[in-house]
Amino acid sequence: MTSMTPTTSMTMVQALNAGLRRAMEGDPKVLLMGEDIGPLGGVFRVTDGLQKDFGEDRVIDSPLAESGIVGTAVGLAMRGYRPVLEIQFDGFVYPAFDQIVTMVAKHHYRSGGITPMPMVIRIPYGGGIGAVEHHSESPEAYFAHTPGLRVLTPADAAEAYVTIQQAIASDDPVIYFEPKRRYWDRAEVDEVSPISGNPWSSRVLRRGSDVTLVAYGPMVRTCLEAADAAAEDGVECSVIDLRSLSPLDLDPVVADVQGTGRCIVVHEAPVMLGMGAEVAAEVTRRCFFHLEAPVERVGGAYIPYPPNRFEQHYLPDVDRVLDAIDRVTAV
Amino acid sequence: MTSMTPTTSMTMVQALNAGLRRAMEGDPKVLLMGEDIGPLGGVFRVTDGLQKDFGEDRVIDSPLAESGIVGTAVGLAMRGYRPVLEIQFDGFVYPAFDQIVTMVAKHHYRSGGITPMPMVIRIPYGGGIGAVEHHSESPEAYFAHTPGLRVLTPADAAEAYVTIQQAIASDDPVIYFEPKRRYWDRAEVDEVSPISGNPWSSRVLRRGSDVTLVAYGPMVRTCLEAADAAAEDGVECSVIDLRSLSPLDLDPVVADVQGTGRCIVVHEAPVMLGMGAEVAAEVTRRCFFHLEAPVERVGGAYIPYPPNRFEQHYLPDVDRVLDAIDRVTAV
Amino acid sequence: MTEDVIRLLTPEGEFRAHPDYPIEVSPDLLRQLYRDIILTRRTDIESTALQRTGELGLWCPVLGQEGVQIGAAHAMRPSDYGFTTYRELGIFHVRGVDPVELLHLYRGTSHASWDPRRVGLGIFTIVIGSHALHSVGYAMGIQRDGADEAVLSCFGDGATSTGDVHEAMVFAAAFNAPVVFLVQNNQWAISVPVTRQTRAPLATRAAGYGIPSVRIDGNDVLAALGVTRVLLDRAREGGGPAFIEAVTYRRGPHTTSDDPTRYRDEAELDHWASLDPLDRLRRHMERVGALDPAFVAEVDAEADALGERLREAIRGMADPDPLGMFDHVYAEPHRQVTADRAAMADYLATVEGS
Amino acid sequence: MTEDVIRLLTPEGEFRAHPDYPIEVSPDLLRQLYRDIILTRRTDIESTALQRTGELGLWCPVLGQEGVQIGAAHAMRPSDYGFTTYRELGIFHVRGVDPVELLHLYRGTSHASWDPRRVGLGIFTIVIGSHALHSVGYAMGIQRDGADEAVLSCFGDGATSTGDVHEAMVFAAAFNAPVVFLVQNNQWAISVPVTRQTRAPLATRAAGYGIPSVRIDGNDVLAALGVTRVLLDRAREGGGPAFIEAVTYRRGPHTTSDDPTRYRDEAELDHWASLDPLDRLRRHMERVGALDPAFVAEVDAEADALGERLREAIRGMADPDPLGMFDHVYAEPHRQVTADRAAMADYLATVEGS
Ligand SMILES: Cc1ncc(C[n+]2csc(CCOP(=O)(O)OP(=O)(O)O)c2C)c(N)n1
Ligand SMILES: Cc1ncc(C[n+]2csc(CCOP(=O)(O)OP(=O)(O)O)c2C)c(N)n1
Ligand SMILES: [Mg+2]
Ligand SMILES: [Mg+2]
Repeated sequence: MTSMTPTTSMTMVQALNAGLRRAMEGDPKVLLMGEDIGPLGGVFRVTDGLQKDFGEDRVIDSPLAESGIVGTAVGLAMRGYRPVLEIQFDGFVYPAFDQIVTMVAKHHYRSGGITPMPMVIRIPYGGGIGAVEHHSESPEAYFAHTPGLRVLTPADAAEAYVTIQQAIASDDPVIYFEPKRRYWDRAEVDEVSPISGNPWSSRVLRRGSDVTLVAYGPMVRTCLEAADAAAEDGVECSVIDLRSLSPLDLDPVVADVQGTGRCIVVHEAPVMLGMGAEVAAEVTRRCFFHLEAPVERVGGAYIPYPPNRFEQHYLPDVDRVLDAIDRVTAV
Repeated sequence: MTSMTPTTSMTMVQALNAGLRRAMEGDPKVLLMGEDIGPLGGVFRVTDGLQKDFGEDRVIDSPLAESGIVGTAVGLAMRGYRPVLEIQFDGFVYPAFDQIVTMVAKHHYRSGGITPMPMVIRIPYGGGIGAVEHHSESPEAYFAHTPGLRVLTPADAAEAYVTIQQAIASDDPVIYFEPKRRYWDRAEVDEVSPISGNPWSSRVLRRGSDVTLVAYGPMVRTCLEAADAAAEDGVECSVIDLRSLSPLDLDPVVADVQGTGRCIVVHEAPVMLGMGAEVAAEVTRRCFFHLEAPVERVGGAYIPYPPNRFEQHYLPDVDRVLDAIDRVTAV
Repeated sequence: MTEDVIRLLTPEGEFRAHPDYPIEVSPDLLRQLYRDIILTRRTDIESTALQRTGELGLWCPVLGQEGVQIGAAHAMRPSDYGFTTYRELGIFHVRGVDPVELLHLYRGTSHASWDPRRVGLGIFTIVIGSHALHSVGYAMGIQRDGADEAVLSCFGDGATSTGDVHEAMVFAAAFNAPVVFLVQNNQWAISVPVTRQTRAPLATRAAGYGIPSVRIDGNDVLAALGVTRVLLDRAREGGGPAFIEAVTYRRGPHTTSDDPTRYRDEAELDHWASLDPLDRLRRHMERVGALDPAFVAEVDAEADALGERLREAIRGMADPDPLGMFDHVYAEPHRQVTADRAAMADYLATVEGS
Repeated sequence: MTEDVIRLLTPEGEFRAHPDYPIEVSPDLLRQLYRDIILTRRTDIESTALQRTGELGLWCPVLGQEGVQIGAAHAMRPSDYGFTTYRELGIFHVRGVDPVELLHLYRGTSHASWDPRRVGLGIFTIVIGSHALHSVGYAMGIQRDGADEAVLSCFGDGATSTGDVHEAMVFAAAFNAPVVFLVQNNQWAISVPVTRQTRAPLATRAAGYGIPSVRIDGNDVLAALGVTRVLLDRAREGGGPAFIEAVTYRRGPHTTSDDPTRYRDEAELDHWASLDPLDRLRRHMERVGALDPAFVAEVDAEADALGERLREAIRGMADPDPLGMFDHVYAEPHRQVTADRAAMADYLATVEGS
């Protein structure tokens, strides 16, 4: 970031759009399919202008049927295409769950390695935008619990630009969760340098000696803000963005917790069997003699996503994270 | 068990059949629906003879469509019925996932408490019977991660007889996982006493001072056998059957681990984000200063259920549990 | 596109009886329908305005589809039951849903739009197509109860592509369930034209299941009433399921978040505006002298009062108690919910205390 | 039930040309079809026997359905692609799947039944209906490649109830994909009769999507060949999707685990045995003098050799290396799989060491 490479300020929506465009330019086998992704450009405009430039054969407005979208994409992938699908909202991925779990996830395995299943399923996810029911869910644990899938989620626009291209380049199927409440956040995006780096790893965004904050997607910014606030109170936090939920790279977390002795995992999804459970179980196993306090989990209650006038209370925010920091440092 | 109540030796299949029969006799609103549950009596014969005795209106052979089975059951429940559904095998529940997650789980909540959703979805699950693909899966974590559902799994025939009736009597939807490899195991079933006890709690089956073994469904017997074997080596294990995965009652586990200081969770599903993750995270939080070793998880690898000639290696068995006991007692 | 349809009222407002769909068109009925359209349209307009001023998070305009909705809803008996989508204000209105109750949902204070027991209408789901199955299950319950009732199951053209709508037709046929499916083919599923969902008229789908179907002019409130009533009667009498395709048009945006200029022509809009269901009814009432100025004024006043009541009820409506979000997750106590609620209560107490 | 169908060969073995489905019936073709049926039937019988002796975990008998399968498979060009269910041994055979390869799956050593690149046939899935969508997607790929190919997509009567088969028809129609759907209506989905899936003939489903359909006698190998060929040609030439319902019967149990006496009558079986596709072909060949004893003996010998090869290959086949189960979960390295594999290797080493 201190180099001379020119960068552009972009929202995450623009970064995804640019990343998709570049992937389509680079490989004629890449094609997009989903509801309303053509002339409308998707309800969030992530695919804005792409049908105009790449044609209806490569940017396909589908009938209204999620299983159909994913199932036909399986056939396209068998034929050598690299479909990139849009599920309009998190709450509408379930009609496609069978195709994802029984076909997309397993096909390379069940074919004995003969038929790869390069496919990206983009899902805007999470709450915080005052939406109606089924438009604010965080179903990532279902997918990360499913062997055969990769699960990726960018925390900011720069990440989104790079990792959407890496997801498309992968020969494995990737569930790509886009934190919709961060869609309009800006970052400096480097469109010039070749895409590099390993997306299947965690990123240390900040180092602090007292507490390790672990998050992904929408909660990364929340944790960074909480770390700023904590620092004012003299508590220094590390912030680690998991980025990839499958594979799950806990090495940087373990290394950090061996220093801090305290760890907090933050996500929007229900705590019960959420990503935090896995992080807590595994970090505890690997840092058992370093932990000063049990790994703390901050996340959604065990209730369906509530009507949006409740969401400010339902969603973890800076105060909830600070509260957890108080708890772990009090032990 | 020392009382004078007469009992009958039954397989789990017979116990479930008897339990269903009794529930149907007791409440005319209870009806069964599923594929091949009529004249065939289900592929495992759990519903054997029920259509003959209760008629085609109460034991309904459905078209081949799992979303249809669950979706129409939602309507039946809205009308005041108590549908008990059979999903033929674990791997075929996914076409119904949308109805289960977006409708069954949420409807009481979204109706503001006006419309209960009493429904039982029976799913034979797990491996160990040498079956073909999609017939040996353990998808319980998907459902336990979903607020609004209850998840129950019996470990033996006596439990099955009682808890299937309790599940049917519940005004909440229950995903009822039947450990198919234990279908033909026998137990003494008490068909006379009134049904009692709280199914939404864990059961302590054995007490030992050294290690706490936690399991549910098919792995309970495995853990009991492992505890026997360990005892021969002088290691005394508690064995706790979780029974209900949602709600999850860890009180007896926590109480026991505060004594043993060592805990192992065993299940067939992949370890990553499986029930063991939640148990480990929460037991560690509540027993942090009592644990002598990190909570150990024994379960499936992060791979799809393999072809059945691999399953003896894929599935946790007594030796794998003993190996884990060695590990935790070595710390 | 609207030529091969059943129509009782021509665009010019002329009534043409149809032998299969007899209907007695009294002045009272006409006035009732007129009033329903006016009030529905007023709620629609007010709700859009409330969304624009930030009082509601979202609104789904119904403009153009009131004819089929109000006609079909009047075909139902009070004891019948309905399942709808979000865009069925005309049906909500006729069944007696208070729009304030409904707007709670768009305000974000509640997922539940009304008490289904009172209005005989399941609360709707936004998950497209999924309630078609609930309709069939409910109808199977009616059958088992031996009740003299039927179900009206409404969905859009987009929904017809979903697996659930198909499975609903399969089950309805298999069990001869007393359900009438009503597709409002409003030409669009957000930005996707109906030609992407099907290349045959949607009404032709039904025959493949052995279900009879009728294609009607969806901007003709009398056709909707007449045809739906005959088919609901048939279902109640054990005749089994039926299917109606109502050819109509969504003249507003998909929702207040939508920008239809990105995907459709103004000309199309003009064409359909000329087929407006209210204008058509009005023309007919004028022809038969059922539209006296006093009545018109009375309905307008009622609409004004409704608008004012809505604005007053919604504007500045208080947010709910945070702990309310833990209510009704389960019908019976659940350990995790109880614990999470207690933790939230403690946390809120700390925050307030600090 | 079989009266309104396209039939080129009467049960008595008489050939009746059909103007829409021209076919040149040479003695060579007849002998090819005969041989294919005999060999398919032999593999079917041997596999059932291997299951009975515990060498296989399961087998899905095909008896009775060989006619439609072998006819349809011969209608495909080598460059075409097929998707099938588990019960399509006739198609596997014609496409060149080695039955030993196939039996790996029923032996439990592999999920993959064959190399799809070699035989132009996707490996099948047991999840009913789901591959209908893969067929359409594959066909959309053909379209985008501008290739002169088409897809044959086979499923059962039970599958037609699934949402996925419906969505497959919707997508196929929307994109005019070069795919021919072939339903083998064998009257049963395990214990559930086809009347529970539909009350109209399945072939009538297609019209509702704007897809042409044909109902054929599924025990007539020539009808299957002639009709499928015409429709695949049409698809290849840009004519779009088509739909075939082949009326046939599963004479064996659903699988070797099934007990059909619980749900069906012997009389039904006798009726369908009298319509056996092999007998019919044999009668025709006898009529036209294409079935000389030397040829019959040669095919029988070939079948015997096949049976012996199968038994030898399967009996006592070694179990795979346990660590093999970690292969191919992903195409690229994955941390969790690598770690789990290493842990298992360590564990196995300990166990062996102890
Ligand atoms: C399963 C599902 N997928 C996607 C969506 C997003 N979505 C909301 S409305 C809509 C279009 C619905 O079209 P149609 O059924 O014709 O009803 P209309 O809005 O025209 O009344 C879509 C795609 C959804 N709500 N549910
Ligand atoms: C989604 C799904 N549900 C249930 C099953 C269990 N099952 C296996 S075969 C079968 C019947 C299939 O009938 P049909 O489609 O007619 O094919 P056939 O077996 O007659 O060839 C069923 C219900 C399954 N494999 N997949
Ligand atoms: Mg529409
Ligand atoms: Mg069949």
